[in-house]
Amino acid sequence: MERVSIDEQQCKSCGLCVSVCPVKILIISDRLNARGFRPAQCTDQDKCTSCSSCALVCPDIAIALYREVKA
Amino acid sequence: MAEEMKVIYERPRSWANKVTHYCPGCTHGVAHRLVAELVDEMGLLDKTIAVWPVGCAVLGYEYFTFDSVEAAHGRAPAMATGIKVTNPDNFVFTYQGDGDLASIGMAEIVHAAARGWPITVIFINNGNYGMTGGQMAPTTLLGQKTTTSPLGRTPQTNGFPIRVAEMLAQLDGPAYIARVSLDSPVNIRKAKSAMRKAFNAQVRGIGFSMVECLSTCPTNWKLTPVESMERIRKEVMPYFPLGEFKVAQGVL
Amino acid sequence: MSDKVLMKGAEALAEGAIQAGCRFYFGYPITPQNETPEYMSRRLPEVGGRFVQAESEVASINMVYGAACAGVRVMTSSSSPGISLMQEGISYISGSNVPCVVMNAMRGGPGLGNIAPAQADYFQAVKGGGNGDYKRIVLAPSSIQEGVDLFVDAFELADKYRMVVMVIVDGLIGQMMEPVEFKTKVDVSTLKTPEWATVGRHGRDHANVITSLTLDAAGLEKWNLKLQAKYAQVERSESRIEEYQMDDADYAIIAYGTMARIAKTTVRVARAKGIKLGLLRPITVWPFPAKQLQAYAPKLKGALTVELAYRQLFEDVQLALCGKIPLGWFGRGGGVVPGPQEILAAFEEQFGKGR
Amino acid sequence: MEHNVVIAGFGGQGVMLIGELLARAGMEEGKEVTWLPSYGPEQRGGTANCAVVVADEPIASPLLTEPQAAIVFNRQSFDKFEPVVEQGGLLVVDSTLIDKKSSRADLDMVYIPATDIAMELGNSKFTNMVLLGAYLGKVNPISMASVHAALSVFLTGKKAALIEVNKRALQAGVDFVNKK
Repeated sequence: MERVSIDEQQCKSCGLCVSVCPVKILIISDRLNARGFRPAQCTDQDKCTSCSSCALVCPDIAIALYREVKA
Repeated sequence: MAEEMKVIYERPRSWANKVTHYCPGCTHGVAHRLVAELVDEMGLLDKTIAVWPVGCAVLGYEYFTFDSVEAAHGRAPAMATGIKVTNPDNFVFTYQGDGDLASIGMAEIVHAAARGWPITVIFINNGNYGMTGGQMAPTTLLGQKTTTSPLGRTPQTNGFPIRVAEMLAQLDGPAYIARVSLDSPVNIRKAKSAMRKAFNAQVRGIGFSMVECLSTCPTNWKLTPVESMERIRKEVMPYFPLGEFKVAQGVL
Repeated sequence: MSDKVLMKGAEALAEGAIQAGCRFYFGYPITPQNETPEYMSRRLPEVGGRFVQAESEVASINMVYGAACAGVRVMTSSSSPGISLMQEGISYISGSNVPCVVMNAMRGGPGLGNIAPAQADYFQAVKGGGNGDYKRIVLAPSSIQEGVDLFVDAFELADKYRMVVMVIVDGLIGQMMEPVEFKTKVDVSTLKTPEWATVGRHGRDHANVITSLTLDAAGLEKWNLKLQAKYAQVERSESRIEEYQMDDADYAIIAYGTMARIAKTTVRVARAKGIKLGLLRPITVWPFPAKQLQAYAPKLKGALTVELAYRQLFEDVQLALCGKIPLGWFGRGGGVVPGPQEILAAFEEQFGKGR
Repeated sequence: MEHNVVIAGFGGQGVMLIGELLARAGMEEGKEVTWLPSYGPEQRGGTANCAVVVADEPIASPLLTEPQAAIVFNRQSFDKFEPVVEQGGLLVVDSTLIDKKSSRADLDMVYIPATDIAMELGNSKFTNMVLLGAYLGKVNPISMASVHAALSVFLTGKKAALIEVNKRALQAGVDFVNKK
């Protein structure tokens, strides 16, 4: 399961998450969503540190964050 | 693989999960999200009534799952007063922009603050009238170009920007007044903690509270969302310093 | 002795509102109705209500708007210039379909004018004032007792139709004293919070939203048609008129409020002189009792509209009766109140000696 | 039957009070009454007047443009109301303060040195009661007993001690017009 889950339909491609990610794993994708925006995309789920910066700056509440816990 | 996923961040329950009408990168969405998170975390969903302004947030009620009313331009504090008086146990907040709160609604906000009754105000300061196309606001900085100050705001013709937080903090009525910024993850965290204090000031019955949020308007500022965040830090914060201007006893 | 008490109009009407279940009042001082907020500030806390002195009439009406959204019985009062400032809120309240009561103690205008009795806010009350296609029910008592009784109706009608009900009086009714009896006492504990009210969800499965905003034109037209249907229903059901000495009348005076009361004496004086004059007094000026007026038309040789304004009420009389009977008009403005003889003289000038 | 009267003088002379007393007494008798003050800036410091109607039938106009009677406490009020009292009506004048005589032949005139009489009773403040007494001695819209009963509504607590002297002032007014 993804650590960084981006709701592509909610994303407006503002790029704020890309600018704040300390490990640089977010990019603006080449795809278009249904409303014509190119959504943000995570390039390397395993590198996510769960710092939450992307979710904090996202004005569209498009990002959810998860972390594995050992059972 | 016996691995479970722990939630680090998910959408708040108070959020109606619709795509907002705000422009890409506009920090209205951030302020909305903080409100929704706090309503969830503080268990206020059933008691909340939001009062929405005229301005970009006019459709704010579309995006939340609590009760809402839509005020006339600038009158949200008066309407909130009417609502709070009828049901004092409810949680009542207004959400207002700088034209709404600091221009046409200046009388209403000052007197609501002076009465000091426990209502909470989320004040979005983005230095212009966003919805109507970027005209000059009471908070527009000197030199800032807008559609009604095309050569830049000058004190001779347009007067000076109003520091609302400092002004209201002079009154005895308010319990909590702060200015925060929505420009970065760290400041957004601080903004949320200020809003929590503001909400608490009402929930604990201490008094009136307001959080002024330095916000962006990438479309009318004609900057990218990322550049807009930088502008807050470089140009806006020097005139509108962040901080808590009034913290009454018991606010936490 | 009966249960009558001698009270000033402005105070009696306030008590009437409280007896009608009003528990919230928001207002701003203006002469000649200051006794109303003063009385409310004393009395409302005694009955578990709240009085708030707002920073302006603009704020008052928007506080009323907020309280109205909570589904409580709420009112404000003011006088002409203050009512002008409230038009914004009245339009929003109307557009949002929530109920409230507004009292206007009309005074001389335009502008600051004076504080003498006038009826020059008739158009503002019944035709417009604020923006948009909306109507309010407008009640026009001509005595303190009637005002007190009508306040009960005002709150009932406001709740029933979810609309603004305006009670129009003037300084004369507000400042005079008459014996008054409070016949109806509404038990507020029996008033239920409406299901549409914004009082917090408290377990409700959906959010209530109250707004007058509909961006989509087709949607707003649909909403307007709904409002229009409601107004048509009110016009069919709620118009009221008092008929005084009309059984054998050849002529009628048409007047409302204070002016009607003075014209009643004119009717008595005229009848003593052998003129068969009667009085038709609209109690609701919106909905205007046009049908009731029209029913009298075949029996009448003419009608004189009398008002403390310049051809405002007269316009509605014309709409109802034009071409049916000869119509005359007499009015004084600026706060001048004509006496019964002056009205009779105007009648005789326009209709001869009435024989 | 309808009685109406305008009561006029300076603010502070108790003009409004005797008007209200008359209205209250009428109400105690189960009659229809109205009390209408002139109001506004002129009420503060200047002249004050009120119109009182007492009737058996519902009252039409509370506004008196041609009153049946007027009680005037000062010269300005005399000048304002003497011309408008209806034909054959009554004018009660405090002759201590007003030296003018009416030129109208049709009026029933009472010139009573009300302030002097009040002073004899101990205080010029009772002038209003003396004048009301003179009016009541001439016309009888209500009984003196009802006026006495209404007095006890106004004069309560410490002021209750003043009821007796007010009654004497009323009677002095009645006696003055009856002696004539």
